[in-house]
Amino acid sequence: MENNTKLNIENLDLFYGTKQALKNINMNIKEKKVTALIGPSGCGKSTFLRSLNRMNDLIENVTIKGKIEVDGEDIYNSSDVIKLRTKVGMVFQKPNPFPMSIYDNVAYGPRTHGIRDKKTLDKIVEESLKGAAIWDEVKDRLKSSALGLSGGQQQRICIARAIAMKPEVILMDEPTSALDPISTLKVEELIEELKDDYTIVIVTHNMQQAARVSDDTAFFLNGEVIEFRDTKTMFTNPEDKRTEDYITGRFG
Amino acid sequence: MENNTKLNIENLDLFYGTKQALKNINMNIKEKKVTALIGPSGCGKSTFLRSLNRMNDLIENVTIKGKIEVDGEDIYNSSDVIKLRTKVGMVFQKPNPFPMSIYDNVAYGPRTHGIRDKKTLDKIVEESLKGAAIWDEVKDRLKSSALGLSGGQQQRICIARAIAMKPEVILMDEPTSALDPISTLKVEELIEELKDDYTIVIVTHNMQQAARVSDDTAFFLNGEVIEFRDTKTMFTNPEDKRTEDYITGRFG
Amino acid sequence: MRKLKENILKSAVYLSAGFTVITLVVIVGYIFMQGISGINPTFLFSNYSASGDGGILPMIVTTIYTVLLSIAVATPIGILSAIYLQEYAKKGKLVTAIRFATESLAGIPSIIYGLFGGIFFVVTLGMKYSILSGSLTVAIIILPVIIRTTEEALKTVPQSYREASLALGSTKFQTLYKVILPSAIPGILSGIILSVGRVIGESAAILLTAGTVAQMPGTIFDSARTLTVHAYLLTKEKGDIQGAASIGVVLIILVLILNTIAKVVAKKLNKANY
Amino acid sequence: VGCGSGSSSNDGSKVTVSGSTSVGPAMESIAEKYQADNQGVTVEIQQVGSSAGIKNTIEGTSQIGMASRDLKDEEKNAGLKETEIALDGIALVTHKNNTVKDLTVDQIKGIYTGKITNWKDVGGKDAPIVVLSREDGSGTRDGFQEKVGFESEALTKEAQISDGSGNIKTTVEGNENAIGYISYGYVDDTVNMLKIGGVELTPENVKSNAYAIARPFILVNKEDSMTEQANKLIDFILSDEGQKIMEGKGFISIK
Amino acid sequence: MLAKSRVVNVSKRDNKNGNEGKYLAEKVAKNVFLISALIAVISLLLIIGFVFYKGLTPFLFKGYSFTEFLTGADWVPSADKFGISSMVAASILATIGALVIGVPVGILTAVFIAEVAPKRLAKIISPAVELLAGIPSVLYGVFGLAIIVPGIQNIFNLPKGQSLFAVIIVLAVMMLPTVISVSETAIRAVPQAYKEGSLALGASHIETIFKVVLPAAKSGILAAVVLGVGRALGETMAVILVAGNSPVMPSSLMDSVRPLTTNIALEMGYAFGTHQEMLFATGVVLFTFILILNIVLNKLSNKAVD
Ligand SMILES: Nc1ncnc2c1ncn2[C@@H]1O[C@H](COP(=O)(O)OP(=O)(O)OP(=O)(O)O)[C@@H](O)[C@H]1O
Ligand SMILES: Nc1ncnc2c1ncn2[C@@H]1O[C@H](COP(=O)(O)OP(=O)(O)OP(=O)(O)O)[C@@H](O)[C@H]1O
Ligand SMILES: [Mg+2]
Ligand SMILES: [Mg+2]
Ligand SMILES: O=P([O-])([O-])[O-]
Repeated sequence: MENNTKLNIENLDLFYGTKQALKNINMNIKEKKVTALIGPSGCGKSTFLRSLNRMNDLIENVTIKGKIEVDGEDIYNSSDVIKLRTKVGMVFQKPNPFPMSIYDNVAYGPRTHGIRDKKTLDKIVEESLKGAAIWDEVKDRLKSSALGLSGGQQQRICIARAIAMKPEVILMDEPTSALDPISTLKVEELIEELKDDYTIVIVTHNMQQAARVSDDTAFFLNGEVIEFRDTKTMFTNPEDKRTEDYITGRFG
Repeated sequence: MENNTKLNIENLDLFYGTKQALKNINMNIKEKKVTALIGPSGCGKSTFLRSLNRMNDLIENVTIKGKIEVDGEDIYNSSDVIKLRTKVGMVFQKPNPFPMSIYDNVAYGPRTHGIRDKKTLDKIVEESLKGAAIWDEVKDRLKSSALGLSGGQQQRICIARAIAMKPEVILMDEPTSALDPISTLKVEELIEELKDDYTIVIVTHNMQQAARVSDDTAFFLNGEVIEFRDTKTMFTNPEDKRTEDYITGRFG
Repeated sequence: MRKLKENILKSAVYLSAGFTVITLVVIVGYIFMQGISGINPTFLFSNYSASGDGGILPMIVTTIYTVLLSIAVATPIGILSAIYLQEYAKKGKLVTAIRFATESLAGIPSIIYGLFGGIFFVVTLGMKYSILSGSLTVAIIILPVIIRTTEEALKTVPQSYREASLALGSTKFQTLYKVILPSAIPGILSGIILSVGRVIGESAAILLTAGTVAQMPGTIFDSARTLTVHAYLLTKEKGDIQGAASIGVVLIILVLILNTIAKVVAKKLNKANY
Repeated sequence: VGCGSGSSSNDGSKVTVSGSTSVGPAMESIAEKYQADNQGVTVEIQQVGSSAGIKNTIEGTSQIGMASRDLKDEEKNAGLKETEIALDGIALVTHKNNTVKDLTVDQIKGIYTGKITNWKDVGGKDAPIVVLSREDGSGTRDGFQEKVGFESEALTKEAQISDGSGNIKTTVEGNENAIGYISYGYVDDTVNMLKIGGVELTPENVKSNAYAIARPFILVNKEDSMTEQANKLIDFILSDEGQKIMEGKGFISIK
Repeated sequence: MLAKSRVVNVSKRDNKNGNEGKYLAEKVAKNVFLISALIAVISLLLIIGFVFYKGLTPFLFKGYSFTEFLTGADWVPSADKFGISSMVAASILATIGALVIGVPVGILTAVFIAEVAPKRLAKIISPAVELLAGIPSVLYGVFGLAIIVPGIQNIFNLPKGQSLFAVIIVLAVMMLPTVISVSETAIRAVPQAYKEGSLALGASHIETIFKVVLPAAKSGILAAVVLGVGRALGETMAVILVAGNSPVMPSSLMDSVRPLTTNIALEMGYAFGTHQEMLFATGVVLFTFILILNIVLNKLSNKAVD
């Protein structure tokens, strides 16, 4: 199973109205690896990430060309978005727990998928919270609102909420940018653990973070992928001058 | 005039309600130098910066202890906030030009201070825009809305607006965090130039930026100043382990 | 199972929207069908006559007087109060009291305002049945509307504008009238338009304070009859549904025009901003 | 605010009248003619109901009150002068399709006190009677009850209360089972007007007392708030010309 | 206007004495704003004062019993009988009935406009709903009298159509625009992040609306309900035309009723002395209802925000 392709992106173009935000992206994202997307603000990282679970469908006037395959199946040629999003979970930049109890947040996904049995739900919630390394902090107040938690805790609740669906891929859009250093460390440790079971794609503004957690890295600039290779090579020996400039901090 | 103290902060404590956000800050900010404030999110950088021109007065339930002197005068012991803010200008993290023309934005400050003469205003506006390195880009459309400009241009308009008041100190709260790399570079170059005439205090999340533009750097952590020294020493040879960790990217 | 539930909910949404739209079409359609034939230049532009072949000009004029006067009284007070609540007041008993007062005012039925105006303005202050009494009464009715909408408009002005202005050494008041108010104008305007609609549509309160004199008013101290009161009396006394519907057509068109103006102006002002 | 008294604008050229909505329309016609004849004079007519008109006159808000009923004791004690200006027949109206065209006063009483509840009991088809009445305090209602001979308390609880002749008419027009009463001046061909004891409602029959349910219209005033024009207005109403206008509006001259 | 008094032409840096004028203007402005705000409070106090004074006179000075007034079954002013229990019941039943129909329809329509309808359609419906809000209530009454009342009479084959049911329908329709537009605003204010969070978990659009969006908007929706209740409880002119106005305790939906507001408007023109004061007393009861409602719902919506 080593190094199997989980997501395959071919010649992907994306337009907001007439404005092209992604240009001819080609990428192979490997199963059970962490792939980091880096690049300056506005270069298209989030846009690309959101294409992978068709979140861009929500935005009007988006045109997409090219192909994205998950497990070899073209996601834009299938009409079952729900199935796709069940398989490809997402954690957003800003922690966005629902305004409900912690328990209900994590149980939300399973419930919409028809799981009603209290015992089963309890088990899923507990496992997911444990998986997101937050069980100990919240196990005594599962019924209290998720909005009362700190940013880092909220973000881990969101991760728990995502893994409660047992997805195969988890997309993370700058999951630590709103967090303090300690929470950041926890989330990073968590990513380490998660990659045993999940394929992870993570957007980050933080070079060090990319270096620390990812196996592969893609550098985006102005909607294009300038360089895409294994993280170690990328950070020690980048091929493209622009990549080097960016990594060494010549840009914002 | 070399190395005169412009701002002197002694034993500054600040509380939001009962929560202490700044703990016993002591700092000497030198005239016509750039002082950078770095530190993880939530450590109190903005809070500190906003204390320097009493912007925290706008927030309810803020308690301040200790002393802040500008040119030897205790700002919290004087009732003339207007004078203070005229002397200590501010540029915010998010570019926030007023919804008016470019000209009116820059002329806003002088006008509120009673300058009505068209010629004088014209001169101030031109000088300020030149000083903010944006005159050439906007000179032909001074009457058009400032909101129609790019983020980087807007930020430079805000800088022009601040220097139109001929302040002595300019506070900048992450002035480039919303900008693309090219705009960031321009603003950084500008800071270089401005320091000939102004005392500048800048908050930044970006280590490289702090290293590039500042003379002195203060590292904040959890409301305390862990280390405060000249930038070069700080980045090459930090004294505190935590500073080192932060600078080398062990934190988010 | 999941599909079924989904479909039920979806149907409920569509049915409700359908119900609303049909209601709207039926009501407006009915009023137009009954009323459109009665509308002609004589009806719109000639003086009222007891013999029945006159027009509604005095009512149109009265309606305009009432709208202008009540707006002129309520708007400044409303806007200034909203500014106080939103920009100056710190949380405390006073603010709670003011908020509670405005919210309660908003919830009181207009018939109670009518009772109040009928004693206070008409008798106690000696203003008698007059456009003035009526206008002051409806001014109180619309006060909470204007306060609320202005507050909302002020809330939407980004805090960053305030900070930017204050950081330049401007006073709060300068900040207010140079930056905040201009940005809030579209919202404030829509509140005023909403109030105009309320004034135009009011009958109970006006009837008890402005009276029902069916003549061209000379001054605001005269009693007179607004369009809505006229429609009410036509229905009640004469059973003249068609006449009432004709006035309804006039009123609907008036409201439509006002709403459109409000939108256009708001958009224009917004354009100036962006 | 607080512009003292609105009456400051009343230099005697304005006559203020308020009260009964039954009298109102006729008074509007009178006023139109009177203003045309006397340039510069305005006659202001408020149709707010008999009681409000009387109250306004007592309080001085109006100079003249219009009433379609007799004064109550409380009101009489306030020192009001009464002037009868016309007679009005109260018409009983039913739906156009109703086959009942004639009722006796007793039958009407039976219907309004709830003893007769089906049209078949008064010669119509088998259908419930929907009784319509005016609101308590209405001059028309007072006059009707007095002539038919029952008190408000006896009015059937099932009665629908409509404020204003127009609403009664609209309701009767749309309901085959309904019966209501309105002032003669408001009757038109959208409804069917009943004979009472075989007597039709005509001005002659009212004058000759042959039609049973009629009442006077009166004006009330307080001497001290009367102006020259106000007195002249009352004189005008009582003149032949004034009475003719009243007749034109469907009321019955007292001459 | 006030700040014009500022000292002109103070150049920067050396304005040592230039700011006193500004601080003074600041103070004056603040007080002007405060006084304006107090006018709202004063109006409310005045209204309470007048209505209560008038309305409580019979009970305080004339020996009538307030309990009998509230619980009495008969309302025959000319026989000195003033009991409003049937009207209190009518007001409550009519309001509840209107809520039961108007609130769900209103909220679901708001959902349609804000979430489901294509933008173009929403752009037509939304102003149309505003128009519905702008139609004077008298016209709703006319419409009710001419269409709804005969409709009920014919459909249910009744002797007459004026009834509690007619009142409920008219009120439900009248509260729609308020409920719709306030809920719509609340729904639109729900952060996109909640929706995305739900959709990303594989929930469908409709599931997202009902499980996340509506609960998140509940404080705004509650406000819509508050305003709707206010409208239903306070509406007069439309109700008077379709209620039948018999002051009897309703025992079925098809009975004629006389809600509190109607009682006031119906007889105000004809009332005199004690009768008139009793109408004010009716106003006091109505007013108290609305104040209590306001307080309770305020508390509720504060809770919903937390
Ligand atoms: N809904 C939209 N409509 C139009 N343009 C959009 C939209 N969303 C993003 N864009 C544009 O597409 C480009 C890529 O945006 P994207 O959000 O993917 O950048 P990013 O790399 O995630 O940046 P950041 O690091 O700031 O989050 C930007 O120029 C942005 O302005
Ligand atoms: N208005 C406020 N009320 C209460 N607490 C506040 C307020 N503003 C800031 N804080 C708290 O004070 C602490 C310092 O906040 P501050 O904004 O100064 O951080 P910062 O260093 O500027 O962070 P960032 O890099 O994210 O801007 C934080 O814990 C924050 O939650
Ligand atoms: Mg992004
Ligand atoms: Mg900050
Ligand atoms: O309006 P009324 O004549 O019935 O008093």
